[in-house]
Amino acid sequence: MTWIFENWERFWEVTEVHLRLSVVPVLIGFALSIPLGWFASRSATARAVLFPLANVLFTIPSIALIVITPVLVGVKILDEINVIVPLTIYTVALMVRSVADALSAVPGHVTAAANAMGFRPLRRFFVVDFPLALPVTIAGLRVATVSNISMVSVGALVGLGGYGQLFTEGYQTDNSAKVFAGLIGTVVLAALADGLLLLVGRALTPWARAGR
Amino acid sequence: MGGWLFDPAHWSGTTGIPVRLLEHLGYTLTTLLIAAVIAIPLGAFVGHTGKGGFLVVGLSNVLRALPTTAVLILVVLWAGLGDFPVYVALVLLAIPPIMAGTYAGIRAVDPVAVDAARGVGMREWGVLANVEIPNALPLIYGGFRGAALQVVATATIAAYTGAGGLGRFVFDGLALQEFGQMLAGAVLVALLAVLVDLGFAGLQRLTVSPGLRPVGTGGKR
Amino acid sequence: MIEFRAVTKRFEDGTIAVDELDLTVEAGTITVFVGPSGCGKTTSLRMVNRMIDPTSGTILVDGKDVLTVDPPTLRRGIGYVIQQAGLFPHRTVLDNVATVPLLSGWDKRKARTRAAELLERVGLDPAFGKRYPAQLSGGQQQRVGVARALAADPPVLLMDEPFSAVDPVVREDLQNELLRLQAELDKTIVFVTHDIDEALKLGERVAVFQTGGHLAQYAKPTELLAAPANDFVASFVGRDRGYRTLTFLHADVPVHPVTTAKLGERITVSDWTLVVDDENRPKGWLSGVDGEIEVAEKDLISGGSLYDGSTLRGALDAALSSPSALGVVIDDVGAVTGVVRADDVIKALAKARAAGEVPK
Amino acid sequence: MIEFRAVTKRFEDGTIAVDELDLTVEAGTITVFVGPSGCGKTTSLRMVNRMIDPTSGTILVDGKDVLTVDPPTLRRGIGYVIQQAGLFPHRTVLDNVATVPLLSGWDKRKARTRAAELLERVGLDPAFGKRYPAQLSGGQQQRVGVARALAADPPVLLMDEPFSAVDPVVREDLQNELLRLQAELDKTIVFVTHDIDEALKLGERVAVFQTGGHLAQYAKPTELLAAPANDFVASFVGRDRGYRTLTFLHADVPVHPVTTAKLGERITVSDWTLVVDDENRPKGWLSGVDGEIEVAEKDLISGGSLYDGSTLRGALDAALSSPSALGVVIDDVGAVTGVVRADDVIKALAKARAAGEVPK
Amino acid sequence: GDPLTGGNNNPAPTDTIVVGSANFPESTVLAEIYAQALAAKGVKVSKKLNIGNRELYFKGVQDGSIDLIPEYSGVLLKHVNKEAPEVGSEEVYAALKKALPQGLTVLDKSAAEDKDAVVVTKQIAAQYSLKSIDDLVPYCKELVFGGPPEFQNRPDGLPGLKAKYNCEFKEFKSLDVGGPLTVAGLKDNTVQAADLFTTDSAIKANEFVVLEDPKNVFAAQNVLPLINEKKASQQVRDTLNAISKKIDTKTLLDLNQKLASPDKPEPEKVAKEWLASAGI
Ligand SMILES: Nc1ncnc2c1ncn2[C@@H]1O[C@H](COP(=O)(O)OP(=O)(O)OP(=O)(O)O)[C@@H](O)[C@H]1O
Ligand SMILES: Nc1ncnc2c1ncn2[C@@H]1O[C@H](COP(=O)(O)OP(=O)(O)OP(=O)(O)O)[C@@H](O)[C@H]1O
Ligand SMILES: [Mg+2]
Ligand SMILES: [Mg+2]
Repeated sequence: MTWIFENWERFWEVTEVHLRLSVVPVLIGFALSIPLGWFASRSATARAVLFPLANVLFTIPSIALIVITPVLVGVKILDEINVIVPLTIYTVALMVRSVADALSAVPGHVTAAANAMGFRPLRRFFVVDFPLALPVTIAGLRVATVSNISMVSVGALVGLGGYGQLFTEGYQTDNSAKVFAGLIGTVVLAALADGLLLLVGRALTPWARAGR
Repeated sequence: MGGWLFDPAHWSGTTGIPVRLLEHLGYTLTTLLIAAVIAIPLGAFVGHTGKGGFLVVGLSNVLRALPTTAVLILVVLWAGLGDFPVYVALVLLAIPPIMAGTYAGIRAVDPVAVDAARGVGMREWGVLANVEIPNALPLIYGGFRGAALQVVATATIAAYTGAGGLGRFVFDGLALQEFGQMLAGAVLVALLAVLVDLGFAGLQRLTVSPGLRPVGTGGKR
Repeated sequence: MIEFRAVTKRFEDGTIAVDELDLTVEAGTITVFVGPSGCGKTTSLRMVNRMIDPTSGTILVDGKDVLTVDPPTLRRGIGYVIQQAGLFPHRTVLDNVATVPLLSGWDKRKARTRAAELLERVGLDPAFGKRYPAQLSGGQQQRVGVARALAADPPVLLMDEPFSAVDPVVREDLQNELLRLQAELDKTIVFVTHDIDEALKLGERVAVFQTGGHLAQYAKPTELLAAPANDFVASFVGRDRGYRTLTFLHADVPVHPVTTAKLGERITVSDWTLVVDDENRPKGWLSGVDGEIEVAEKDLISGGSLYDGSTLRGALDAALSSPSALGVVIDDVGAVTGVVRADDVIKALAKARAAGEVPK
Repeated sequence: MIEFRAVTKRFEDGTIAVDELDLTVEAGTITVFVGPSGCGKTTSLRMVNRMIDPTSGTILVDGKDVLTVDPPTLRRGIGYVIQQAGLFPHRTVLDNVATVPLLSGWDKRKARTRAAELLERVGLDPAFGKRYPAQLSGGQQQRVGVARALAADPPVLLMDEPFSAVDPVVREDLQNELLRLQAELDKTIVFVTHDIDEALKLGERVAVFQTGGHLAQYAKPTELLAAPANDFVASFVGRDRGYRTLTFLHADVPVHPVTTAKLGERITVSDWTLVVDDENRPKGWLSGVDGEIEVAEKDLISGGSLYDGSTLRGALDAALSSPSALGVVIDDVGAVTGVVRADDVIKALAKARAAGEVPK
Repeated sequence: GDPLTGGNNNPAPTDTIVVGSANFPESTVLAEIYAQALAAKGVKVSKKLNIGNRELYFKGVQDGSIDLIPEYSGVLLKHVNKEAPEVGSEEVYAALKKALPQGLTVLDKSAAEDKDAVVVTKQIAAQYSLKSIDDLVPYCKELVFGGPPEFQNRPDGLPGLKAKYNCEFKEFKSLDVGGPLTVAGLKDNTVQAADLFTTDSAIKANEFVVLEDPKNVFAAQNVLPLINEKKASQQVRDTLNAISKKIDTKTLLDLNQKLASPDKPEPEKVAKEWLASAGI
């Protein structure tokens, strides 16, 4: 803990990097997983393709993915994209299932009622299906965000890791205080992000607490 | 990658692919066993009593937030080299999904069935063992298989501290900038993950009551 | 008016849910589809607003083949009430009701005003508007469902077991309100139920479906009771057919005078005497005793339903349930006007039959 | 015998679910708890096997205070059937039924044999034993639920709305089976329902609960119908009280001879003639015509329920539903034995009343 | 093939110098020294420290992700030219200047040397009477060697040991770049010989024995700045050359010792103190 105060500037600097490296993939991944999840919730074939694919993507070790990315994307070796792309892939892999499950869990009688009232598909998605899928989706998003925040550190292996840098450095100099500082930073960041999403989720789903 | 992977030289010896595969599998299974022994009773207890649900969710979120590398490094710095730090890091990784799956599984058991279990005169242990856990099995397996995937993927970091497993190929490939080796390592990990998952899927099929299969595969209605 | 012309629905798995259905639902009436589970009621209903498209045959709504209309447009003109109400859990009650007007392009304020109005019309306090569906009881949810279907003032209303989720008491309320609403609104309503009592109560005409998607009989309730087309209908319409028939008869029954007395009076009772209060409302019976007595609460024999002059069924039940075998007849304010006798009811029935009021 | 003595249950949130309940359930009878939703029926029932413990008061089962018995032990001696059956989804039907015997330490083979036997007893093919609950229809599940509760042959059976999940036809079957079983087994059964018809049909005694956990009336069905204790009971017991009372009367009604004819015969009909088939089973009525005719299918007027000599209700309904006003009486094999008239039924009722068979 | 050569070689020219470092403390502190000295002279500096091994960061220098990084002459030469035969300090430096790809250059070398070296524990040294790698040769086949993964392939790694001494170890264990793992490996005898840096303070602290390298597998390793020519303005050159003048092997030892001291000072702070003490 004292390390954090004594090196506040450095700490803040890695915090910023860490935040950027975790938030950007979550946002992009989330945006991508909505159409994919929708697709999977509607078509058994899409499910049969997307879910195993997501599983396999998820099992590719993160460092391998981080190192391979520049090759595939063709950017500089130290570009942040090299962390952002793999983490986005993990986010999508995690979220596709959540979104698909959430959409499939919308009660059939509600969607039937919407159809019967004359909703067209796109409008129905935004007005009925997606809002109703929010609680489950946000639960998934919380897991994805927390996982991302914890995974960013792996980027330190290629010199891009936010708190991960503290781990490497602390390790090299046998300095557990520094490793611990990074650990605390990660957990606090994750807890804050999680709490924030929880609150946002609550604000967006007032009906969920309206039960008797 | 193909070249590296299919080079017979890489398939033998103490650092060959088969040895690394077995090491990796060893890490994975041991980790899962330890994690299950810790997480299932905890999740089941909290799920059964309905008390401390907040704790389970909070705890698993904190654990999920722990960067595995940091845990690994800290334990190495604290306890030295060897398999121990690897297991600590991996077990901490595996606990949240298993615990959350167990908890959710138990909570999701039809309350009417649980009520009936008490109603026929089962004691609390009996309710848990004879009704709640068997009915929660699909979700427990769900959490467990999720954990298995993650552990297989992450057991790679064992190599970070000089230990074995398929991560060796990934780290050595990275250090040497031998992408063939690294990719081969990654592919082997993914392959192993798929195999492990298939294995558990088979186990699930064998141990989960057919009565719990999604309606349509089992019978009419 | 809704016409089914040789409509058949065969699902992909080969199930024939509706088999060559020919049926015309008159405009401005309530038509009830009734039948056992799986007989194709829901399927028939949902083909009207194209939630399901028929395999063959034609469905006309006000003379227009529904297959020629784009489904969302068609549906906005047809109210649909689903079992379990099917409310949007994430929207307030008011917004639920305002859904269709908003979809049809009304402005928000107008849609909400309309919604509030409808809530009142279906018997809900407008204060409920701000709640979410989960905060309502089952019966209240059903009302919201009906309000929502009525919101765009569609001429046609499809109702699929709308009251099945509520308990019998609330259910009766909802039925009565539907009848009251219909008297005001004059919609063309198709109502699905598997409860024959509900069907007989609500339907001007009742279509009895038989398993396999066959229409077994399509007739007025009295006809169903009096002349079931086949054994299936007879058994489905159930026992007490004769007694139920009386529900639909309003023939006159002679009202006989009755000896009444008040509490505290000293009287000599030779036969059954009806004790009434100061407003002449019935309090109970005194049976014949020897000599003069003072009329006391404790000697009263209570019991017996009252007959308010509505149907023969009420008259017969009043007579049957009365300890004196005399059914007490009351007026609007509950004052005794006389008594009816069971055998008079039976004679009235015979007369109605002779006059052809009861079919065949 | 089950005794409630001043039993009150107040939940933690302050809800008083049961309020000073005093009631004795006689051994070997079916007692029904009936009342609107939320009136405390389930709570009362569940206090018997200690699924819920009372706040105050005592419950005795066969003279023993239940609070002195360890709950699981107590429950193994009391069969409990839950609404929606509450079967264990992961066990086969047979294993579901065998649960309690196994719990009580029977060996596996014996428990299964017993379970198979019980399946048959509740009217299920033993082949169902291998299925899982999800593979059964609602009615079949209910039967398994009953079988499971009977498995250890407990003297006491608690049944909480056991038939509420099935449609009316299946429901009637299940009710009849329960009555048949009870005739064989002679258990002490407490049965909860919110359906007054079910209560009147099954209960030797019926406890009507009022919202707030009050016992409004505890009486025999006929008493409830004839003399509801208050307005609440009267309205809950519902209309048709008089008619329903007839269900409980088996008094003799005179059977009159009737003119019969066979299809194809040439006859002169002056009055209503009953046309029968070769086995003397009724086919329809012919009404009076001029001159001689040949009896033809097309002239028959069908309709009318048949009276099998059971209750006055059946007799009256047969008469009321018959186009000829004559109720057809049949014997065991369905052959016509004569006709009954509505006014005879009414006379029979009066006689029964006079004889005190109908309370007050 | 090697996919990283496909990287983008056109860095957007800016006037900021990005200083990088390898992922071990000495490199980091040297990078800090460069960065702070430049910043003091008013040059715009940003830091990307602890990037990884040479295989990784060298690509970064090439693709313009970083502009400046402390390097070691011998290994850098071997990295750009596997076959380079030079071993002497001056020859290496001269060869290096020629061998570097276009756009990159090295500035003046310092006197400070930090070589890779084969290190054994005191016990092993005594047991086999080891003084130099030559003494080790008969036992290579019995011993496990530890070092960074890349040691297996580097010309100045296992291939060099084999070529020059004909020493092939029983097994190679991938550990870290002269870091705590390697030290721990030696201490608990998981490995009997290992690759450490000569300036590592752990050598003294654990009484490890550095084996002599008579055949010069490990070439001269003068610390020097590797820089993107475009960024090497005169001011930058002067500043860095001035630093190189002040750094010698003793300096490295001191710096490392400071970093390893129990209060674990930040490299940034250690660098600052050194700069102050050196009067730059
Ligand atoms: N999408 C479908 N695919 C295949 N068969 C179907 C489908 N929908 C309904 N069916 C079958 O068609 C028949 C009629 O179904 P329908 O829902 O119309 O019955 P219902 O009369 O409304 O019954 P209930 O009273 O149970 O609601 C049933 O046998 C049902 O199983
Ligand atoms: N655990 C509980 N905590 C608080 N209140 C409860 C609890 N269980 C039941 N109640 C309340 O006690 C009252 C009686 O409930 P009970 O379940 O006995 O009613 P019921 O007669 O069985 O109704 P239903 O016909 O709906 O099953 C209700 O108002 C109910 O809301
Ligand atoms: Mg239906
Ligand atoms: Mg209840």
